[in-house]
Amino acid sequence: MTGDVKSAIAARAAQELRPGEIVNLGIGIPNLIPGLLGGGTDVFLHTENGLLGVGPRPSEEELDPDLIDAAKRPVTALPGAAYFDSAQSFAMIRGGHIDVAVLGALQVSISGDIANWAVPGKDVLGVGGAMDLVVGARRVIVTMTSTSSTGEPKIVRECTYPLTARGVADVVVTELAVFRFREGALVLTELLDDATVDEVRAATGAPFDVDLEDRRAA
Amino acid sequence: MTGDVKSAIAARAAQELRPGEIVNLGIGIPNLIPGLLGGGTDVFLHTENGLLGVGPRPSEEELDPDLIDAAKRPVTALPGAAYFDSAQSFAMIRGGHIDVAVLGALQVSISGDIANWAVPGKDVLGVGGAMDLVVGARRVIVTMTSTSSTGEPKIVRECTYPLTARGVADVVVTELAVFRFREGALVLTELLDDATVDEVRAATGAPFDVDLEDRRAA
Amino acid sequence: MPIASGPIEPDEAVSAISSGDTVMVGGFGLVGAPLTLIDALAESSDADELTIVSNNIGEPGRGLGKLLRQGRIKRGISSYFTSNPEAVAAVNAGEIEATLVPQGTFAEAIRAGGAGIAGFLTPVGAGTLLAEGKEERVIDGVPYVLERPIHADVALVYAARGDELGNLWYRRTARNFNPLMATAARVTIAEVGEIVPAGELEPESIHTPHLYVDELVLSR
Amino acid sequence: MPIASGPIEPDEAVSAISSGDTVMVGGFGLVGAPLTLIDALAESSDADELTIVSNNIGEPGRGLGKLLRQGRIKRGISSYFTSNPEAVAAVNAGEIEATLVPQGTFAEAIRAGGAGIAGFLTPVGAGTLLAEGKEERVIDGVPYVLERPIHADVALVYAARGDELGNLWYRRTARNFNPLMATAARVTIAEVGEIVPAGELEPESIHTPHLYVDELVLSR
Repeated sequence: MTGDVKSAIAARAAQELRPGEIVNLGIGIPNLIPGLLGGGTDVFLHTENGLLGVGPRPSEEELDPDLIDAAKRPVTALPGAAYFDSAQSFAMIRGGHIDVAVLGALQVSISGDIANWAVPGKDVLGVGGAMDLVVGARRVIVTMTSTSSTGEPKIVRECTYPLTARGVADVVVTELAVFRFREGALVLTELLDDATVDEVRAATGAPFDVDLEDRRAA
Repeated sequence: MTGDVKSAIAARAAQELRPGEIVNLGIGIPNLIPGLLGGGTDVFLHTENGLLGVGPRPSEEELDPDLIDAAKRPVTALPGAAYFDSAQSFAMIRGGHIDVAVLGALQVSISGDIANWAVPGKDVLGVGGAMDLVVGARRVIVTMTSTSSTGEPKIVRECTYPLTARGVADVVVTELAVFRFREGALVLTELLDDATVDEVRAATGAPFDVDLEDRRAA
Repeated sequence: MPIASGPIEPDEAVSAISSGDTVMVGGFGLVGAPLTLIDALAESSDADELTIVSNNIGEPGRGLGKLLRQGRIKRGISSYFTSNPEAVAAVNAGEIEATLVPQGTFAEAIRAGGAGIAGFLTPVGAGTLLAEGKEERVIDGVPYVLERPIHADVALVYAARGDELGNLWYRRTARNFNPLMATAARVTIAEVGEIVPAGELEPESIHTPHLYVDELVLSR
Repeated sequence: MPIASGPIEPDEAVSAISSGDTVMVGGFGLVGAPLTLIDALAESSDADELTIVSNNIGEPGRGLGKLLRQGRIKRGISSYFTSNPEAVAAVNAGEIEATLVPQGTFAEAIRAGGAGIAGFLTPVGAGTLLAEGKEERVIDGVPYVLERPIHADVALVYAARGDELGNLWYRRTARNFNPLMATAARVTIAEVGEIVPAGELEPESIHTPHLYVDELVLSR
């Protein structure tokens, strides 16, 4: 996956965010979004290690060892930012106070199940806040390439990887398409980068409805 | 009950407190204790509406409408005091972080059950923090007259008033005596104000052991 | 969501409250109570059949005591009705329903409501009148009561200071239930003593981050 | 209890930890971790068979990673072992037991431990590997997991500032799990960047009131 593909997915996902929303960004593609938001003042970024109001990356002079995001990268804090402890931070998440979580996934099922923390047969030793975020956030936007590095479709009938949570995905953005979950059904709503419906079908491991009229956020 | 009797009970209860302890004082007799502690810097007073480090009553100039105790009386805060919300305040109580609660009671049973919030047949519409305090505090000291205004003993075999909690009392101080609960048994450990054991028996509605050798806190 | 645009008028703010709503109201007695908002609710709203979640039901004719006199409270959830004798009388006359909750359980249940916790086990109240009808379970010989969260349609809270975004800072013992209630309602309206620019409150000392606050109203 | 007399030496502080103890250690990665106390534990204590409750098990050779290399950790309770590949290797080699907990549940369970809550119902983890062996119940169609509190013998926390009594103030994102852990152990030892006179921290901004803190140690 080239940086261009990642950036394109991040850019399309960024269009799903509405001004003033409280947004939590996962590691990987979602973390490219702040660079695309033009200062990040449009939405308010929450990071689960205890900060609402994440600002841009620090300059050399701004670097502060006490100021990181959940990916453990140095960040800054915008005026009006607030710090809080981890119980409060996850109370925000679990309690439905985060408008949007944008995160990567290994698999998404046609029921909206997400698997994004563990690979069978490998270590299942790091979950972090993944489960809390997909269960708690009001909207869950998954950003991922349509297929794995070995060419397997990531949208599947049933997740075969360990589940993060059931029925929680609202939107999936890949390099080819935007999918939405509507009344429990997976719907292709937008083709990206000149992709065709057939190309999307080839890269998708499950049936889906097509309703390209929905370009709400385009 | 005269003010002298109340003060005598409060003074004896105050001797149970050890320097540095975190103490919550109920309404009534317990609230006379700060005046007897000489500035109150010996122990740290917690009030469940959200303050650790309650100081003496305010002067006219110190009066602050935002600074009250759980009895809704104006107070001051000592240097090093901290304010917190009610969930945190009761987390301190329930979690066992308050060393001592001193409170009044309507009845105490020989099993250490306390009834101190409601009278049968009357309104049971105010419980406040009573149940939390007797369950959570590490030591519970009950201060009360030995008999009610109608002459009924307040130490009883079984509480007939609505219970606050079971088996929680550690010490009972009346105008006549100090009782302690030891391995589930009620023990008279000290006679006050020249009272005799027979006088205490007459004012007590249940059997008790006598072990006057224990004058630990005298 | 943070505040979209400056403070609104108290009358407009309380128009978010409809008949039949559950309304949380901060304060320990009248300390830390959002009196401007309560007055607006009493004077310029006709929402009735309200369920009030508040530690007390005001005092006679003051704070929530005004709403009580207007007969607009259907039910109270509280730890201490007794501080308003008129509330006690109204309960005894069958005019309002009363749900009495130990104060720590009351606070914890509101926190749970805001934190997505569907229930918690507390030793407080076990074996008493206040646990009647509630599930109890014994763990390691200690009885616990399963308590459920408390949610509301609207929360009315008071803070000494707010900033433009809706971050709140509470003064002294006026904090009490306010930060908890701010998290547990569909709509949270904060009455503030003053509004300062974003960035003026120390970020480590913000008690209620702005994501919990929907509207700001200035105290009168 | 507040602090009886000034700060003590790190070596003396960690002598409170015995073999077989459960020890909570604050920090998100190394940010907000009590590194002076961890170093003292690694260098001047021989307590082993420890159960460590910490969001991560340090980094290779740093923070808790030192104790790991010394083979003194029996079990880790954590949300993210993966940040230290040596911890992952130790788990896979059967050298330490790993209990993986979703991060919000981890935080909430520690808070519950300090708050006298014997269990709580969370929707997080329901139906996943991490709920295996745990009681689940469905309320209004939503599955919840009953999670139990986490307690410790000793908590090691870090705060930028403490006062003479033991009140603590945390700076920026170095707060994380520290204030929770300070409440949930039999003995809480706070490493602080500086100690100020009682009364110097703003009373509304104290994050950990002194009743939770047993000893203070200055950072080196």
